[in-house]
Amino acid sequence: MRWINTKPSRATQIALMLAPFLLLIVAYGVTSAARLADNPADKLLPALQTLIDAINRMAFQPDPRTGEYLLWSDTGASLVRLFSALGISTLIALFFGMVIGMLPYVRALLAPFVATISMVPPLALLPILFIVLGLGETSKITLIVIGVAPAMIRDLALKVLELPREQIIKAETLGGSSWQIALRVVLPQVLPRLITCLRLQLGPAWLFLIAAEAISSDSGLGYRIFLVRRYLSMDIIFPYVLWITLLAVITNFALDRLRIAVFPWSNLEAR
Amino acid sequence: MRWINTKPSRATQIALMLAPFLLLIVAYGVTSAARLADNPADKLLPALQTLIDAINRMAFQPDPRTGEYLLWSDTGASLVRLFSALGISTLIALFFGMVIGMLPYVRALLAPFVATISMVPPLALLPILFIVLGLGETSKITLIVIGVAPAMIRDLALKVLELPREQIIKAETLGGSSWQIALRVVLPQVLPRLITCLRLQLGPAWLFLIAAEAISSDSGLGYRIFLVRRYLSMDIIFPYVLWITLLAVITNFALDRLRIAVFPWSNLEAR
Amino acid sequence: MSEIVLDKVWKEYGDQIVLEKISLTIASRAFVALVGPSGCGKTTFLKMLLGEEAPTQGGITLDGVPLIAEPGPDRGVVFQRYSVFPHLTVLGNVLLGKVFKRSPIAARLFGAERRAAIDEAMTLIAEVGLNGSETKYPAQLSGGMQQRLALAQALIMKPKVLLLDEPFGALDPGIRAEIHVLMKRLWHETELTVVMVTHDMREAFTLGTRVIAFERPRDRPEERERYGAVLSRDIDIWPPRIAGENSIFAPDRDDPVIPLGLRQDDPAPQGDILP
Amino acid sequence: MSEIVLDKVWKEYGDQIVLEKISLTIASRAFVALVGPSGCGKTTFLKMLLGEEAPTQGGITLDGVPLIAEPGPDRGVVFQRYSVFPHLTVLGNVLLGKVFKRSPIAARLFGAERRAAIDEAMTLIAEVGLNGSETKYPAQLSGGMQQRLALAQALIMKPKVLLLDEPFGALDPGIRAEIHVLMKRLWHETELTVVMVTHDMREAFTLGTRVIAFERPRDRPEERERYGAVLSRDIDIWPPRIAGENSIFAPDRDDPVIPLGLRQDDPAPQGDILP
Amino acid sequence: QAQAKTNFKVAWSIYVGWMPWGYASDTGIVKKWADKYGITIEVTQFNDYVESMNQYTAGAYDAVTLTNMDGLSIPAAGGVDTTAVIIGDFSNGNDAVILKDKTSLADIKGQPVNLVEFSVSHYLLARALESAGMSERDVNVVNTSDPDMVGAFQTPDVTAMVTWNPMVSEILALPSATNVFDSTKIPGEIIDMMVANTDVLKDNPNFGKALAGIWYDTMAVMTADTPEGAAARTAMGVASGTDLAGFEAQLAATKLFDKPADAVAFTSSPDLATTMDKVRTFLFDKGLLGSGAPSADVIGIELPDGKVLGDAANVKLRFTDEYMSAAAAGTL
Ligand SMILES: Nc1ncnc2c1ncn2[C@@H]1O[C@H](COP(=O)(O)OP(=O)(O)OP(=O)(O)O)[C@@H](O)[C@H]1O
Ligand SMILES: Nc1ncnc2c1ncn2[C@@H]1O[C@H](COP(=O)(O)OP(=O)(O)OP(=O)(O)O)[C@@H](O)[C@H]1O
Ligand SMILES: [Mg+2]
Ligand SMILES: [Mg+2]
Repeated sequence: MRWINTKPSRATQIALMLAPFLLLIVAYGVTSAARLADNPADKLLPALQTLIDAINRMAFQPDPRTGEYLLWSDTGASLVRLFSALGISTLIALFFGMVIGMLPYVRALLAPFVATISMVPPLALLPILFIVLGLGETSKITLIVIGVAPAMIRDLALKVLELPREQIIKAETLGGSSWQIALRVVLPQVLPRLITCLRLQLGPAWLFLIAAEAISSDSGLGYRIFLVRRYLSMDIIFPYVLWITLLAVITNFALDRLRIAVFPWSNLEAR
Repeated sequence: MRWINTKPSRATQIALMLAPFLLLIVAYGVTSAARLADNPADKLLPALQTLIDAINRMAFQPDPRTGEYLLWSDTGASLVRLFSALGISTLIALFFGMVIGMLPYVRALLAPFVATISMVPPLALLPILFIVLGLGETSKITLIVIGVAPAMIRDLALKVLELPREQIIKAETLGGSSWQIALRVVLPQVLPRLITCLRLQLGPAWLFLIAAEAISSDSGLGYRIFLVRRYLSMDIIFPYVLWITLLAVITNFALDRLRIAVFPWSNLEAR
Repeated sequence: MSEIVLDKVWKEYGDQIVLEKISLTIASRAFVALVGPSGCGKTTFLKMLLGEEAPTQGGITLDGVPLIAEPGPDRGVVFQRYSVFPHLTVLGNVLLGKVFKRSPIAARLFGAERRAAIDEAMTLIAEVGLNGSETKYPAQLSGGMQQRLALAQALIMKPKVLLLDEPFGALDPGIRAEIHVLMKRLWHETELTVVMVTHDMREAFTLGTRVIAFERPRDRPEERERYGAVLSRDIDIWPPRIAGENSIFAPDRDDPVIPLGLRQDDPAPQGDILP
Repeated sequence: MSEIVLDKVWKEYGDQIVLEKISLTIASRAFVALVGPSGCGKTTFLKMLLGEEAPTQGGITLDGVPLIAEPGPDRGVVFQRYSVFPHLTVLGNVLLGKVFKRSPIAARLFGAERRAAIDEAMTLIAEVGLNGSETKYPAQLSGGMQQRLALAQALIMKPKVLLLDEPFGALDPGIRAEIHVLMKRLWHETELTVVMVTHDMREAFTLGTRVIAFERPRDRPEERERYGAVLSRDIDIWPPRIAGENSIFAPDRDDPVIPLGLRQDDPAPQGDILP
Repeated sequence: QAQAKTNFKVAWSIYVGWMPWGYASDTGIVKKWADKYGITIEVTQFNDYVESMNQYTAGAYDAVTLTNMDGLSIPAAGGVDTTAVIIGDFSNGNDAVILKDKTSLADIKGQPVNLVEFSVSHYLLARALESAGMSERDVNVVNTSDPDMVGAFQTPDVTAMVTWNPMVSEILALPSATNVFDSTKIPGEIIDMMVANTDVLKDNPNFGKALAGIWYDTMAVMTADTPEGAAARTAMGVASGTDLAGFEAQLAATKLFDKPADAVAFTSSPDLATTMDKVRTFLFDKGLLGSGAPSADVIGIELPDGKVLGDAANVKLRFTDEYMSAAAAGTL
């Protein structure tokens, strides 16, 4: 039988799925033990117990200074920023994506500009952003929006343009005005795509969040990572990184479920 | 006539296209003049002449310390890193994307792992990267690869899976082995997609390049930006940011031309 | 009344001449079948009737008035694909035209107005044989059912003219035969002038009152750009079909062959569609 | 010789029974036309013959030997779509089978071997009427030409069995008629047993030596899962068609109707395809 | 530009000598003094030191914590007339040149040296090389970001590094690291201070007084050998990402001026002029006083006694003991 035709059984499949994760954990354990045997004070790859202690300290014991549970207050602060920024980006992308996609004049005006803007490395513009917007939440959220929105606008405008011309003509023959067509034909069809497009931007959004928090902040997951990086406190960095990854995976999954729940037809289409 | 049906003429289109760029330049000029009137030594928004002086200094006069033309040596250093990293990512993505997409066993093994990995914020892993790989070019290139390759692998594996099952069956009835099908049926069809996928990753790649150069380097566009950021030398930062944007736009365009030139059939398909 | 008159219409795209000097009068309530080889400009012709494209030269009038240069509710259309909205249910698709008419800003109907519109839509849905499928999405319908839906959706606007661009080209022959029956009934019962593009001669002669063929007189590759297609044949069907009347000569000559009794237009089973 | 024997074949997907107890002997060089409503399992049946799916119960033999459980060069196939490779030219598509056979590692041919293979491919390309289009990509061909290409591509392997899944379902009737002629000629001239799925009764009776229908005896929605389709009709065409021989009774009864003289299978003009 | 106003913004970044600002803000000391003068002071913590100075230079903040060298090269060279309100401490071992597997400064020759380019580390390196009769040409400087120093030191290709605390103590804890030169060898040359915009200060002297009041109040708490003092130090340690022991180790390498009188004495001593001259020469050599600067004299530095170092017509950095003296005299 050809390799491309051999299929693992359900059980094998699960075993295979878990294998690389287990391997990673084992590899970590072995390397960590070796390094610690060499130098018991080594901080790069802390022992499992050290990691658990750190998690316990960050997540379940109040910070002596503020009385807060740091992991949760950091998570809260970061998620508020992340979701505000993603919310704003989504609205911006929806509006500009739709007008660029639908109106030839606006397309001529903005499409090349947005395409260029989306190539500007946002990190390089950070100082200006902070000066113009101050250091509060605004500038952090704005950085994420700047980093994420242009790509979303382009993607969405493209989706609008990809709607079969036939559909628009049909809507016109049903007497639809530009506004009505936008509202009832284009909008509902790009909304599910908007969610997909949002999912694609989760990675970059986290990146910009961490970058923004690294510069000025007093809480947040990225802040904490950069703060303790000076001490190479990998016992805190590792759990934080895992936690961020987990949050990203969950968000990604939840958004997809949301799409299917709200727009059932978008999944019928798929095939 | 409905708004969605009004189309600008060719000339209007060009005028509209240029408008936001001109507006941006004018807005810059005005704000800059106002700030400079306030404080002639203001560095945030340098006058046009200052920018030109800086460009001239960086691009056309040798650096007194090293005798190099900084803009060009920085560009060279950055592009070498960027393209090596993108080249490596492409090869990795091609290999893993194809095996994940074609072989059910490998898919069960690696697909969930790659999906998870692609959610890890790479910047947070920098310290480990350094210690494992040292501070040289390797770690910078690796950062970009880590940041860019998982997304490319996923994208490409998806493309392989999207190939109509009929094509694979047909190839089997032509007597193709797994290897022959990979080589002659799957590979050529995913290559153009690989280029598209590479274009999508240009933005993130530049981002990671700048981040890596900010951390440890002695040349490169990102290095220079972060070095002079210490002095708020926006007269250097702005031209550098524009230059990066321009390089990204050109690369993006060139890759698309390359795809059409090498895989003419991939453009026939589009419609 | 809905007479369409084309007066020396030319259409060019850039340097390429697509249609040359088409003059044509389409009588009210005619059913024109338009045939011709691929790329000869049939769709382009239909787009001009729709108002989606403007003639490069010449003029088109509908009932003596120059055509509005945009698609509008007086002209309905059904394409081969993409004629229904995938995000709306069958009922939602048929309602849409009513909604657009009554609710310019919110584009939604409520209360009694909505109930009245639904009643009207349901009648039409039953008319095209889709009763029972009101809450389904187009992706849950077979190709034939989708085209029935597209017809119902267009007809709720009571257009003067119905333009069809290979509406049944993607259907299997059995399904096609069934929908021909429906199409003919609708044409008989509704105040409609129909222009239908088709590749299928049999279809053209089964449904049309008049068959028109476009053809390029010069079609060598090097001539393609320089010469467009012209109206090469214009055949009135005899004995004439008249809207609303049975053919006196052979009342059932137009019946489709019903194949072997297999119900080919059954909705595909759910399991096939849901991923 | 290529006789296919199915012995009490059942096929289930999970809990859903698709085909029930199909027993059938397909004679060597038969041309079986398989019809049945949508979703009744025709494609599934073909996939089992291909080796792409295994029967849940029962066995299939080809010339007395159990079928290899994977598609292979002894069984050719043409689908409704996606049967040719978009990234290869016409010549490349037809060559591919030869290349796979001769060059297991590099999957490319060079020198004399390549020239020999090209000669063979060119003959076949001419056979299906695609000479002149050797360097074109499938996207530059019309639908009919693409299916001709798919036939040529399959035939270069000289398969014992040719499996066709609605191969002409997406074609316009005119083009379909032309390709029927080709199909019949190929069947007469090549050592082939053909099994063709079709929705078109006319096509089934025009081409087949034997028409087989699948049907679900119980087809209410709540029964769909629990009962599969069975072989409901099995008609031998009379007077019999025999591979390689003209019908003695009506030598030309199988000729397609040639429509109005429009060349419907012309390649679409380049301007239409290039964006 | 500046006028009498009541809202002030102060930026500080995480460093041992500046942690008191965060503590003062958290515990209400800032509010106490602001209320006293009828003003409000918003204290903002930066994770990134450079960004805090840039923000100040661009006018977004009225006061910022920085070192004497950065004060001259960033706000002053950027045209913002800046006054050092409080001299908080000087580095007394907080900055160090560290070699891997080598034990003497002379071994640095020919090696790549990882440091934050153009920072005080760079200055320390220059002074270290000078002390050993070498110059920067004898080494190869590699710019490396400060949070990554600890990780970077453990990589094979890094053999020499100049950095500051807390990274120094983390690195020195590694078995292969040796401190070959540190700021104890150049006492008083790396000064950490709180500076404010001169115009703002001139129009709002109460702002300066409030800053001084906050600082010395906080000093009193944190240096006290009482449970409250230990609690304050613990809090600062935790806020900077370490614990009490780690923070006290850093404090030990810092000459903190917890008594205003000591700070006044340091500021008024003639050594300050010598130090600033060295610093400006270093900056000029590196081209950091502006690209067209003809000489190190281009920017004037005013000392507490009114003497000016450099161009008296372009004074942009001013040292004064006014506010610290007031604190010493108890007249705030
Ligand atoms: N928007 C356009 N811009 C330029 N050329 C066009 C455009 N639309 C159509 N054409 C050209 O006009 C000619 C006629 O196209 P049209 O789509 O009307 O043909 P058709 O008769 O409908 O063909 P088919 O039977 O394949 O649908 C073709 O050569 C096509 O390339
Ligand atoms: N891979 C599969 N997994 C589960 N069910 C399947 C699978 N493939 C087909 N089926 C189910 O088997 C039944 C028969 O499908 P099949 O594609 O063979 O029908 P068909 O007769 O070819 O229909 P059509 O005329 O629409 O092509 C359908 O109910 C379908 O949902
Ligand atoms: Mg057409
Ligand atoms: Mg099928």
